Amino acid sequence: MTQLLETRGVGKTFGRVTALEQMDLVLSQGEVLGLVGQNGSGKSTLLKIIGGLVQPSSGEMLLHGKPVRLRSQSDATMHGIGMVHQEQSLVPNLTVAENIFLDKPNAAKAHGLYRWNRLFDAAAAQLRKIEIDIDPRATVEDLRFAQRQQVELAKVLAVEDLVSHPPIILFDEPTSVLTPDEIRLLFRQIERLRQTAAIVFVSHRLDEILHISDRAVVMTDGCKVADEPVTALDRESLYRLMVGRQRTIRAPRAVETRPAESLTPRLDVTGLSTGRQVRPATLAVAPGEILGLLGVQSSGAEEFCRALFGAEDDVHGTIRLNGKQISVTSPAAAVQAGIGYLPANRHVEGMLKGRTLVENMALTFGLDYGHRGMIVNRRAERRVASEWITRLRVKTRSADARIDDLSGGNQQKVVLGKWLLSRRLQLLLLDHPTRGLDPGARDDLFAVIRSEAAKGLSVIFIADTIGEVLDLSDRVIVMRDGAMSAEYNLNRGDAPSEEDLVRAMV
Amino acid sequence: MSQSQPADDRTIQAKPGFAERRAALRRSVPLAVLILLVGLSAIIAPGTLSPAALNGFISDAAPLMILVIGSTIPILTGSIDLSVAGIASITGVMLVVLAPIFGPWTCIVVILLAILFGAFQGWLHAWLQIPSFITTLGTLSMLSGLSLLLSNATAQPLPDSDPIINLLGDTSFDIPNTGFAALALVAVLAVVMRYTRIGRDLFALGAGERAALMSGVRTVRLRSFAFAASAGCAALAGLALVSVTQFSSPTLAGNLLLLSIVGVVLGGTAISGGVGGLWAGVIGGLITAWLRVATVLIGVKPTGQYIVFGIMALIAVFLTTDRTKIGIIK
Amino acid sequence: MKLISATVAVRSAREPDGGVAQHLRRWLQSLGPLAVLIVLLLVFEIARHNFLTGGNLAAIAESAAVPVILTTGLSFVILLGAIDLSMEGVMAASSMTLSLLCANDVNGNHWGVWGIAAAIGVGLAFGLVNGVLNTILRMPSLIVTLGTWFIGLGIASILFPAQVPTVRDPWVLGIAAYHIAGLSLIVFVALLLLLLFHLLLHYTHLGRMIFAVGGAEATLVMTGLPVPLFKIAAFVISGLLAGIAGVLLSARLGDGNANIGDGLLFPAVSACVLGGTLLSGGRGGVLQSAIGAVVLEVLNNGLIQIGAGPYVRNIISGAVILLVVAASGLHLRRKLRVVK
Amino acid sequence: PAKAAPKGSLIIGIDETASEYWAEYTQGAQDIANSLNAKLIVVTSNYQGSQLLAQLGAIFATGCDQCALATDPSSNAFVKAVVHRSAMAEVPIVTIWNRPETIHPWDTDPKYWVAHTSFDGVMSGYYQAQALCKALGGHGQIAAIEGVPSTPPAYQRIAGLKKALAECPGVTLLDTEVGDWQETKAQDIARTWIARYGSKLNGIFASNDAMARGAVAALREKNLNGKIPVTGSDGSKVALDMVKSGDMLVTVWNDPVLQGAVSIAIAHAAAVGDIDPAKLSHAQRDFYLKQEVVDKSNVDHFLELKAHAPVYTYAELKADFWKDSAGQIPVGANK
Ligand SMILES: Nc1ncnc2c1ncn2[C@@H]1O[C@H](COP(=O)(O)OP(=O)(O)OP(=O)(O)O)[C@@H](O)[C@H]1O
Ligand SMILES: Nc1ncnc2c1ncn2[C@@H]1O[C@H](COP(=O)(O)OP(=O)(O)OP(=O)(O)O)[C@@H](O)[C@H]1O
Ligand SMILES: [Mg+2]
Ligand SMILES: [Mg+2]
Repeated sequence: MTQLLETRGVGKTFGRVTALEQMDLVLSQGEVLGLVGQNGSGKSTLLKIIGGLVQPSSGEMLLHGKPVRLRSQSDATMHGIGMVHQEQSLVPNLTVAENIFLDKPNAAKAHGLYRWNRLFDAAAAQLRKIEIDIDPRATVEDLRFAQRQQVELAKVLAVEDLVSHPPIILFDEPTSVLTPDEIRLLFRQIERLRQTAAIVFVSHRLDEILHISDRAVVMTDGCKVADEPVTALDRESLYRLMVGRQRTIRAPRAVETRPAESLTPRLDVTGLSTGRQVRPATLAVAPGEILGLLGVQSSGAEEFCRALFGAEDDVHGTIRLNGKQISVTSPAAAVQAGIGYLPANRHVEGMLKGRTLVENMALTFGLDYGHRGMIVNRRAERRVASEWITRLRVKTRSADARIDDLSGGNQQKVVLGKWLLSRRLQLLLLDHPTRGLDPGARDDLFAVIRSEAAKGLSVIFIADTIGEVLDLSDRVIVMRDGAMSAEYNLNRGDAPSEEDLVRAMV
Repeated sequence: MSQSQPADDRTIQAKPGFAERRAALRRSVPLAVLILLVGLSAIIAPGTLSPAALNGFISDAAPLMILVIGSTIPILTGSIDLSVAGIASITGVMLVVLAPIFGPWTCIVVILLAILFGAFQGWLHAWLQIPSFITTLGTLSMLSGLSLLLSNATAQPLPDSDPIINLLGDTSFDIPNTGFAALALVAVLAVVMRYTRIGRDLFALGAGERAALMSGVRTVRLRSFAFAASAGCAALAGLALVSVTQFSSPTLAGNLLLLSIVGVVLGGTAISGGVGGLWAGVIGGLITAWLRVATVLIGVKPTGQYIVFGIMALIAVFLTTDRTKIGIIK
Repeated sequence: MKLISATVAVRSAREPDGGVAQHLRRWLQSLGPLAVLIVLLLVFEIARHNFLTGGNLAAIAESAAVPVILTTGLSFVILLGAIDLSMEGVMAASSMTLSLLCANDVNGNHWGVWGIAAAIGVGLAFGLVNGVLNTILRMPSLIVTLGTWFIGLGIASILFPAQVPTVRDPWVLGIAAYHIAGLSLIVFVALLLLLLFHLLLHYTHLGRMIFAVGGAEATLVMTGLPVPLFKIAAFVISGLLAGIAGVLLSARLGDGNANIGDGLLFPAVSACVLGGTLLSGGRGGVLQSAIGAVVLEVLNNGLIQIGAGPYVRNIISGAVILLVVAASGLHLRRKLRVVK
Repeated sequence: PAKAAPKGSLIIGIDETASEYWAEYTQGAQDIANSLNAKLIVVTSNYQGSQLLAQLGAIFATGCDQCALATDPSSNAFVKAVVHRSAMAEVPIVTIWNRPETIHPWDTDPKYWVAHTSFDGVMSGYYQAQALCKALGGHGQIAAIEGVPSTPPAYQRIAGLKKALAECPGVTLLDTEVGDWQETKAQDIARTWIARYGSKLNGIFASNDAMARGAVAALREKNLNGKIPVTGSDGSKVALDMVKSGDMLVTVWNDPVLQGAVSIAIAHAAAVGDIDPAKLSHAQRDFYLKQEVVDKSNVDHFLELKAHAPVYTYAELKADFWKDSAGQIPVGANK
């Protein structure tokens, strides 16, 4: 195996935060490197340094044995380094072809003039290379999410043609937003590239790491703590290396503690449908119950939750909360009724950017801690928010830090804290709550949700993986094409196998 | 969870960090600029700080300040209200038109009408999802046409017995009452902004509208409130203006629109929303009012007044804009 | 691959269908303003039978020429998601420069074509200053261009000699006086500029990148593209075209006038939005904006023709702008849509 | 730069700087200042009354001994406030152009509002329309471009036009549009008319010279300049040139230099006690200045006057401030 890239003692500090320390890493041709670590351990920072997006504070990088300084992403591209971001980095109002060549020179746009047909042809060739059928003339924002993800991939893989030597491709949590089919496609590309390129693959799903990588590197607090071939690892050992403690196995909750059969259900939905997706759906959730919703993309699970939260247009059907019919015309109305929603897209729908943790957490229910629920009491809000920050183990410098400065997993915990802060929350809808969370943080999160449920909070939960659903839920409902296709009550020992669930989903 | 880790590395510091202290410093820049300006003018023209001069300044600055405070509120949410000067102008016209009907209550009625109008236009903008810039540009055009139509394009004397106008035009403790009106307005709005959910929601809307919406903020209602507040302030500014002129005119507030935008920005409120506040509006209004007369104070030739005003405004904005909180500057 | 199939996907709730329908809808949407234009023409023709005469259409073309140039320039800045308010000041400064440098009745200058170049250069310089202040000093464009608006007016009033400078330069006057097919050169200059800048926007790297900045500025910065240059270029184009507009208006008037741009800014902004060049950036283009400008001129001309007084005209045109913008955005209304 | 206004300063308030009219007005005031060895302070309102008020406030802030103010209050609405502000500072004031019908120097702050002076807009409009009537041989159709409607000269001049047309029944008014005193707006309006009325349009009445220039420019686009008569008012240099070249029929000579000199001189006289406002007659406190019609026959005289304006001195004017008065402003003129 030829060595392509080496980092020597690379470090990065942001103000007083050390994101990365003394990182020595070697990337070789023909190898997939799996990178794991807790939230905020510096994985993204490392990738961004290699990808030219961030300048290291110390250390050096060697490309083919020669030191390099990468000044920008396009600089890295010119050196054959491509990076797939978790958040898509396409320009929505440009065409597919332009996006593919955004960071690369091409004869079709030499001298600053566009020869559109040649550009489209070149893009079509790139798309063909990875067997994708997308019109290079299409505007990116007109594409479906999955198609956009494919364009993103095509854009990165086009660096292959740019350099004569093997390219380096970096993937930062690419799978957390993909469907099984898309993941399969991605892995096929990785398999194809494996021979000719060096690949770094970041994921919080240890199974994926074990499946696709040749070597796993574990990071903690900006340092490398392990670097081993995956053959020497299994899920448990990887988890231990990462989290530094034993994995908690789901303790099946005693059936009798569940008030599942109480007379009035917490939530009772009949004939709920949206203009877009959900066929009339009918279900009930008991107080303190955790209901898992499963379904492939466009199964309607997400629309169902958003409809319950008043965030969908054209919603029909009746919703009863604690037996009383409510009209959820807007998120505000839902909140009023005691329904909370943790969005899948926290950057846009969850966080108030540029605001502190306290401000974020106190936004919705802070007033409950005020005088007579009318007048704001900042001190009380701050105290409660701080309590939750501790309880959720948010890794932060201070409760007054800006939420933007937290790593993704910690941001998610803050957004969750906004809802848990409430004293009158009846129902919490969790839309892919573990997205981007490291396994340890996920366990923390599950523990908190379980304890809140034990106090009577009802939860509807759309999971990232089937494993999660089985881990957390009392009951699982599988959705397909906007309708419910199967139901399993886990507490009754009615545990389905993963195969059963997959069959019900597709 | 039984094996919970010691939370040593995750403890929360209570002490404000370097970043917070720097932010606090940044926030005080507009005030520093104001003090600097006042200090300079006191050196250049010592008489400017005499009580009589200050009173004159207050009575000239009050309408502008009220307008700036009002405009700040929609801007905090990331919208903009271009109709404020139009509302201020039509206020005077309505006062004359409605006086025969409502007698001593005319001012109240006019302010309520303005608030209603503002709420309606905020609703129009938020519910129909038309950009505020174009909504209020459209209503500005309609308002100016309407006030010309209603007044037949002439200046008319106010009914001289209107109690509120007389009150505003009067002085207490030798200080113009319009100054007190501005203060009272700030006090009321400050309480609303600081101690009710409205203030918090306004800032949330400016910081990230989708996130605010998904956190239960009633955006349409809130926008209506924001525009109602700015229209109400504009009407009050109009009343303050006519209490000085004693005449109404369809073009009374003329170019105060541009000055009010300058004022909002000079106070440190970000045009993109989410950053700033009422206090910023007060300071911005005062700086702008001062800039407006600065050219005369320092004796700039009349032909140079525009340029000097433009350059001074740019320098002041350069000093007072807090760029750290705004990612992309449009 | 069992374990992989065990993942469940996440999507943002609203997804475009990505099919032909989407393209069709987008295409139809861009025709909306054109439809408004046709409807207006028909309405006025029905109301007054001699509306669609060659003479009146030529009059509309003459009135629309300069607004079209202004919206073309402004569109570049609006595509960025920024705004340029300085055009009235720029036109004042460029008009004064032109009338004092070309042959005139106030001083002995007769720079001829160089005078025209200098006046356009003034516009360019304003654009450059706007762009630099906005991108390098990181000041919001709204306030920067508000400041330079005042500065432009100020330059005009400093330059203003004791009396209105009348232009005597035959070249300058010729721009307005020379007619082809009943239309002055100004109309053809406007069409030429429109075409030129349309091509620039669609067939050059610069144009496409200006378009892209409005779509995803952060992405472009991250990619390492020289975004500040693109932004400055957009402001320069806007200033340049405002400078040209100042020259053309002076040529048409035959003198230098510090109020030459009065009242042109807000209609220009409205025209852009009417045409579909949204203030949020990244949408529309110069052709769309130009249609918006023509719509406003037709409206104005038509309202004069049917004898609506100036006040009523204000009310009606405000209402029409609101109606059209509301109607054209109605199908986009969503609970979660953010419009500022 | 001097800050506190020195004793005996003359202050004038003008609407804009980039205008021939206001430059000449300033020149007249400057002549008086020179003859008195006094300082002339110029404030510019840019047609914004609130701006004028604020700037005057800044000047008065430092106190102003024996100062005098002559200003256009920018619109009727601000007259009372400007007068009052001046009175508070004990500075005698003479207003020009704008005065609401209901208030006069003798009934509003009479001690400090010395006088108001203007040009007779009705007369001006009347002269222009008469000339049009004559040029059209008593038959034809004309259209009129009005100034900013809320200003007295704007509606007065249109009133004068109507008065003249009543005496000239063969000429009818096709259309009236508001051009806001602006050249470019007038040009657009005239262009629209030419397209709409074609040969039906026989003459254009513009309420001032700037708008007349705009109308002529629009006619020039169709090579109609000189063929369709255009009238204006003010007597600006360009208008005189156009009268001479035949592009314009007539303009009305309002002498801004004289206006500047007379208005500030009267204010100064009151400031130093040369006149006592209380002893002045109504005709002396609210008067028109003379104006004259300029047509091809006498245009050379006025061009000469333009090139070599007389230099006014305070001593000279003091002999009789009202030498060039055209009489008291009649009741109802500012309605
Ligand atoms: N621009 C920045 N400013 C301040 N702190 C930063 C910045 N970027 C990263 N950090 C900090 O550096 C640390 C490492 O962050 P990084 O994003 O690399 O973690 P990660 O391993 O990718 O986490 P996750 O698993 O959540 O994606 C975190 O503590 C983060 O808060
Ligand atoms: N320009 C910036 N200024 C401040 N902080 C930044 C900046 N860019 C990134 N960060 C911070 O760096 C950290 C890493 O960002 P990144 O986008 O990699 O998210 P992440 O931790 O990987 O989360 P996710 O799992 O959602 O991807 C976050 O804490 C983010 O807030
Ligand atoms: Mg990361
Ligand atoms: Mg992450």
